[in-house]
Amino acid sequence: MKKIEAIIKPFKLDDVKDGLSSLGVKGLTITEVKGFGRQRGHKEVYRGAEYQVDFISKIKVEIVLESELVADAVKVIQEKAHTGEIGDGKVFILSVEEVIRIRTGETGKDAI
Amino acid sequence: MKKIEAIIKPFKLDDVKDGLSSLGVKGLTITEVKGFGRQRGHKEVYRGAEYQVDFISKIKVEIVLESELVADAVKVIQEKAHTGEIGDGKVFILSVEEVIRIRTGETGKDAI
Amino acid sequence: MKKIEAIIKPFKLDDVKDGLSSLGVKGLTITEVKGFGRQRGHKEVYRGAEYQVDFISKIKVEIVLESELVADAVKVIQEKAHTGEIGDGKVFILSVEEVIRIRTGETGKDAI
Amino acid sequence: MNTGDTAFVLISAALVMLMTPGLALFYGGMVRNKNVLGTIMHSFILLGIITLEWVLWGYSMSFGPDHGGIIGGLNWFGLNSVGMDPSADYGSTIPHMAFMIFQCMFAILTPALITGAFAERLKFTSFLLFAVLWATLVYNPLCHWVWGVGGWIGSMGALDFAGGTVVHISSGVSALAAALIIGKRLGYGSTAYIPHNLPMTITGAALLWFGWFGFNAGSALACNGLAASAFVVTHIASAVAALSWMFMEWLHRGKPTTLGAASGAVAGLVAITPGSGFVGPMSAIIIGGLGGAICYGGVLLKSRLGYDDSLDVVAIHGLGGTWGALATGLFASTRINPDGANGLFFGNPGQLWIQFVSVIATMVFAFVMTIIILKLIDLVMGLRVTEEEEVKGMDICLHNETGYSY
Amino acid sequence: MNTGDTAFVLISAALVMLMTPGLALFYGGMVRNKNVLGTIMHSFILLGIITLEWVLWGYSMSFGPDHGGIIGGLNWFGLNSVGMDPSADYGSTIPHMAFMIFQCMFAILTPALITGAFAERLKFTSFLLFAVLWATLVYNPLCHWVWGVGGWIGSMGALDFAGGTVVHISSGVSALAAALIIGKRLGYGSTAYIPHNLPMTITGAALLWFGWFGFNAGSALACNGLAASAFVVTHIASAVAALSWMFMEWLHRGKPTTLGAASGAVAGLVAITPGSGFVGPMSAIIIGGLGGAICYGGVLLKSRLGYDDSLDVVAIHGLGGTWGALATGLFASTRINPDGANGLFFGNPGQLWIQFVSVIATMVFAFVMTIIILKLIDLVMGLRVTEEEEVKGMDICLHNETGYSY
Amino acid sequence: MNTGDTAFVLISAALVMLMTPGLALFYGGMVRNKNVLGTIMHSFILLGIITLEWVLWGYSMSFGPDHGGIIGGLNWFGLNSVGMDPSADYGSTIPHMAFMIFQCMFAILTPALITGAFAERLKFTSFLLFAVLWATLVYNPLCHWVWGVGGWIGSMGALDFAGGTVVHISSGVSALAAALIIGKRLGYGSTAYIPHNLPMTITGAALLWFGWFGFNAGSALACNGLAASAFVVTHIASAVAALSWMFMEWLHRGKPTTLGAASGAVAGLVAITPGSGFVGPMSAIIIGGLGGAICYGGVLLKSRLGYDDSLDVVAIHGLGGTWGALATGLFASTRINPDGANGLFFGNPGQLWIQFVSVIATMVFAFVMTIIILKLIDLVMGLRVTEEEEVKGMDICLHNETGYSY
Ligand SMILES: Nc1ncnc2c1ncn2[C@@H]1O[C@H](COP(=O)(O)OP(=O)(O)O)[C@@H](O)[C@H]1O
Ligand SMILES: Nc1ncnc2c1ncn2[C@@H]1O[C@H](COP(=O)(O)OP(=O)(O)O)[C@@H](O)[C@H]1O
Ligand SMILES: Nc1ncnc2c1ncn2[C@@H]1O[C@H](COP(=O)(O)OP(=O)(O)O)[C@@H](O)[C@H]1O
Repeated sequence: MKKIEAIIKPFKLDDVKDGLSSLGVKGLTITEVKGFGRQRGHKEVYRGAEYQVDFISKIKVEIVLESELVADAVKVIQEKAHTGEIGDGKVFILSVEEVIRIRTGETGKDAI
Repeated sequence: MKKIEAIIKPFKLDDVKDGLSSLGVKGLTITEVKGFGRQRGHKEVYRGAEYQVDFISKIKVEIVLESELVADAVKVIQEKAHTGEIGDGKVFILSVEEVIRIRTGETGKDAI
Repeated sequence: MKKIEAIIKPFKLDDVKDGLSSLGVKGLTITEVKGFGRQRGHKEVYRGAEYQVDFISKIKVEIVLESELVADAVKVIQEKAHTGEIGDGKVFILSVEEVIRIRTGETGKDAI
Repeated sequence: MNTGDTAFVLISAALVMLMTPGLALFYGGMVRNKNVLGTIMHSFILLGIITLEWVLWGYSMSFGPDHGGIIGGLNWFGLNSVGMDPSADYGSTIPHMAFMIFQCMFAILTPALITGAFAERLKFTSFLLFAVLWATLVYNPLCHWVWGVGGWIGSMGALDFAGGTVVHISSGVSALAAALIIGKRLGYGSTAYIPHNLPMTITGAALLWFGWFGFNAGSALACNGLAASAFVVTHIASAVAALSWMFMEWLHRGKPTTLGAASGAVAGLVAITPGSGFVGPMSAIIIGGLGGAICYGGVLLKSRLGYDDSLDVVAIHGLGGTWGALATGLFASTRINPDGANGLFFGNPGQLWIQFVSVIATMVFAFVMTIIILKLIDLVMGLRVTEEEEVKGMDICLHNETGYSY
Repeated sequence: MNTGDTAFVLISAALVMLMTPGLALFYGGMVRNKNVLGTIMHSFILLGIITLEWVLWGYSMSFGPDHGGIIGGLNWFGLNSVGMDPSADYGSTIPHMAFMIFQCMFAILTPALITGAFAERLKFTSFLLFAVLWATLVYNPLCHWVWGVGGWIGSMGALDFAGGTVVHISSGVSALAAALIIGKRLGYGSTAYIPHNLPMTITGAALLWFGWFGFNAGSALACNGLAASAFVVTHIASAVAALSWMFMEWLHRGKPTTLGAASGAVAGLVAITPGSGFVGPMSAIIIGGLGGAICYGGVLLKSRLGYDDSLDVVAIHGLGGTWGALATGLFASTRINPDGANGLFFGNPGQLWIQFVSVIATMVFAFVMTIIILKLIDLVMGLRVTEEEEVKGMDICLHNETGYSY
Repeated sequence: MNTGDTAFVLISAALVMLMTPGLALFYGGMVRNKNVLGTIMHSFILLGIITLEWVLWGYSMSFGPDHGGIIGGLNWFGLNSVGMDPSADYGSTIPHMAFMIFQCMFAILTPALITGAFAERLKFTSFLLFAVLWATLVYNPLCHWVWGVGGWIGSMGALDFAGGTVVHISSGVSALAAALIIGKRLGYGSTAYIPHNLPMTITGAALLWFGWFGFNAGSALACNGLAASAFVVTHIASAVAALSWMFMEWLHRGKPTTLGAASGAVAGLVAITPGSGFVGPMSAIIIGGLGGAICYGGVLLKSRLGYDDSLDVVAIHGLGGTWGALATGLFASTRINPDGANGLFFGNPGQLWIQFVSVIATMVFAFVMTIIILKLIDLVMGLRVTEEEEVKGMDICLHNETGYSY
């Protein structure tokens, strides 16, 4: 099993979620994060003083799924989160050793 | 060493934390996340317009610990976070290659 | 490729970020988390009732980078996040199987 | 008719109106995030419900022509014969309408105070029913007893300038009844119910303080020396009680808290309310100072006695109001208000007894009636939300809304 | 000159001033996090712009010596000859200055109401220009027509106590024009525009309610029975409309919402505004009750008709103001105000026709002028922010600020 | 005694009272999340402390029978002989009590203004001590000099209608002294101290603006043409200054900010305060317009000079008050207030000199005294929290509370 961690632009979340749902992804978890990357942050001005704010709001989407589905899921994310502009984000793939569903105690594939 | 990521219902956090403490877990980190899964979200109504909010507040608990402790920890989480109803959450287990304690520079088991 | 997850004190974030930038780290993602560990929480008092709040605000910094850079990055984090007092935090290292840049579709090293 | 008096009473009515949203914020900040709207709604919707009740029958029951000292008649139903001219009995220099609407704001605020006791767990439908019944069966009679021409407590000579019995004791003991009948919140004893937004609570306390000038000084129903005096002692008592609660908590728990200062200010306002038109500034210092300390003690008592009065209505309004009503029997002076009476410390021990009787009568009546009303509602439709709803929160479950969406 | 009347009008002016920041919160809570400051700023900066406009030429255009029933002259430019003595025409017992500043607050609030229609997408420079042009070319003439001595709508005998046409219909139809010209927000139809902070919105509604006492009762320009009556019906209509909207939504959507109660309260205040000095309490119950229901219906209509009036200015102020203006033609009674007229239900069907004409005239004028103004601005400098700015939000892009930094 | 005057002054007192919580929000929104309660508490608790101080000895020292033009006697200790009848000297148509409580609100607000200078780092105990000493040793004498019968600055003929010297210059220069003595916040120069909640700050500014009507117009101590005039110029100056600050920042930094507009509004209110009862509307436009610009400049100066006045008290109150006091010497006109004097532009250059002397005297006295008081406290108990406490924040460390718990 694999875990996909995708850092995306917040306003793309609905599209990504819908895309993954269509693919049959049953669950995912999102977190509000802040990113620092090629995309430059913005200036803020308070009483004449200028501050550079480097961190930009992003959403992290985490999906644990069977290895076979990873390629498709990544493709969907890439399509749905794409604007073509800097800051579109990244997808990271990690390996997951085990999954357990708390409610039922199921493990592995059944638990996803 | 392993990392346990458990997605649980927020009001179960105290029980889970206490359970893990009793087990001898020395540290953990929690994040407010939102989940999408079998558990349906809720409707919100603003000025006569109905919105389906799919994402439900959850807590992600992350614990890095020695491999031998994983089974027990998972058992505790499963017990303490259990309500038997949909949305109880998941436990994911990942492998961790190294741990370093910033204060002392200790690594591996000592750093946990 | 590896993923570094560092749990640090919030007010050390700027130092850590600058340190990593100097090292050539191009991107990172941060999350506001709460930690439970050796560092004791604080008391809160509301209308004469005392509550022990065990969870302390921390920042989780996540950086995906090439394996060769990990050692240096960890060193920088350790230096910059260090106060010498309890609660300085931890660094965890995990293995990442693949990285994709959403904007370009690049993968692997190029995508970081 | 006098334009200055009228202006003062109308603006005072506006100030008292603002106290209800002020209370909504005061309470709303103290509950958990998931219940902020439900809690605010309790106060806010009373602006709707009670206004209608008051205009239709409430004002008439409270101030209409007396029946045996017990209740006003329905002659003034729908504000019939409540007009733009002054009434002989209620503010002879202001339009009768002005007196009516000033009192309307009191009628709204009083049940709103109670809502702190059952925050975070009451069904909304049951709440609406409760509001109407309580206003009709508890507030209106009590109001008539104390302030209506011919009402038995007023006739007895009890002094209650701005509502120690009518507003605070009545809401405080009703809160106790409600806390007992409705029961504790889930997780009581183990969960920490930490206020989710203290700046909101302090803002609410500030609006209460501001509005209370209208509440107390406006109760002079004219803008004269007495109004000024009531204004002054109101401010003093609130100020001193804020200090006194803060120092008590500091001694007891090691730190001076902002919630403590805000709570103390409200406690002081409660304590001075009945005596505001009868006592002088130095008395106000004592009334406020002890008021803050007593109410702080009352809050501690709660956890001893084990009822779950979520936001401490019993301690602040019940106990604070009782202290204030009795203190009026101690500190009242005809030098401040010749139409009033002297208290114990000014040579008239009898007044304390009268105050005592008025307190007990109010307590017994409000407590018993509230229990009856709640039992009845429980029978008909139940009182509490389901456990699941309580866990998820009132906002989503009762109102399909969330307070904050960031 | 009368000190009580003056005190009442000056304090009323202060209350009306507070309505603009109240509106800022009411609106600010309803937009998304990223636009909270931009939305608040729309209202706040009007306190600056319109005050200057009003003092320089606006007051003179509105209330200065009449020219053909259409517009006031510039004789009072820069408050020339607007002094501390009463004016014969506008409040004979209060300083002319007091009348001027009371009216200034109305002139500020009215364009602020419109801003709800184009929240979350207008360029700030275009907004500033719009504000000045709209105040000068729409508000001032309208104000003169209705309230200026010699203005044709007032001379016709139309009744508008506190601004049903001048304030609410004018802002409501201008909002419609703006929504049509400026177009929908990005993601309209697919994105959920969920209010980011409802406690803020409810606080705003409470401040509006509070300030509205000054708005309506202060419009008596004296502190007498009529002021008290206007105060009372204002409160009643707001209360009943809060209930009525809440119950409508409850029936329609299954839950009573706090945003609904707050919106209803505002709808009721709008509906009673034109009639507040002419109708009695029972009429106020009907006006408020139907007002809440009608405005709720109007909100639903919006999604049918498909224009993006972000915060429902059309439904609440346009529709509510229209209902109120017509209702004045139904419920007005000379028993309440001998200087007014009777409405249809009090035997004078002609009044309804007069009201109808005043409504239509206001609508056509405001709608057409607003379209012209906006088209003009669009030509000169454009109206909307770029798509990128809209996605990122007004706060960062237009003001280089963020509302909250936790 | 006059009911209209009394109503106006009492309601004004209530409005001024609201300014202190308004300031708490204005300041509270500008600090970081972790210090919101500590900052709010600074203002809030002054409502407690100073009220007590004022009632006991402050009022007597300020307004009691004069001793050599320097200080009032303690004859009125504990409000002894401050009664319900008018005082001959202070408001001959209102109860003496009303004047006393109106002034009490000024005495509270003034030290609250200073707290912006040392936000986020002062020990709470040291703060309490500072408040009492500053009120007693700085505010009361200054207040006597300017407003007390026989006070030397007032006798000299200096014009200060509502507190340019007493309130704003005194708090502004004391803020400078405090910033210098207490030192910079940790991380000064590298950390970005970004306001954590700007809607809160704007709400605070709005409440300040609202309350300021009471502050300035109420200072007429009667409700007449002068009160109306003071009300009008207050509003104008604030409006214009909001625009002027906003445009200055726009030019300088490229964007118009909401914090700028709010800050400008406050700057304008400060600037008009001393002249509010002496100048006309056109002068108010100039005073406000330059006021906004000057204070904006002052804020920039701060970073040049390198002291850490956290929330810009020096720039806004110190500089703004100075400009206002001098501007009164330029624009005052006996056509507005026959009891005043003409300024330079109305043919009386001497007045500017008198104003200048009053400014310098206030500055020197307040600055020196504040330094002495702070040095003393530093010696006895220290001034600053520990570094660890500063990092963790005031809320947790000093008050054991957190502002928000989501
Ligand atoms: N190496 C990395 N490790 C962790 N997060 C990263 C890394 N690189 C980028 N990110 C995340 O992805 C976001 C987008 O990256 P950025 O460099 O701005 O643009 P692009 O997506 O076009 O490469 C960043 O804001 C950050 O949150
Ligand atoms: N495949 C998954 N990947 C990531 N998170 C998941 C996944 N499946 C479930 N979750 C998380 O677990 C939560 C609970 O899952 P859900 O399907 O609602 O019920 P259950 O726990 O009974 O299976 C979700 O809200 C989501 O946060
Ligand atoms: N085993 C662990 N798993 C996950 N997070 C941990 C673990 N141990 C510590 N942490 C995180 O690191 C933070 C600091 O740890 P703590 O024990 O307080 O001090 P120290 O850093 O000195 O060891 C904790 O607040 C927690 O967020």
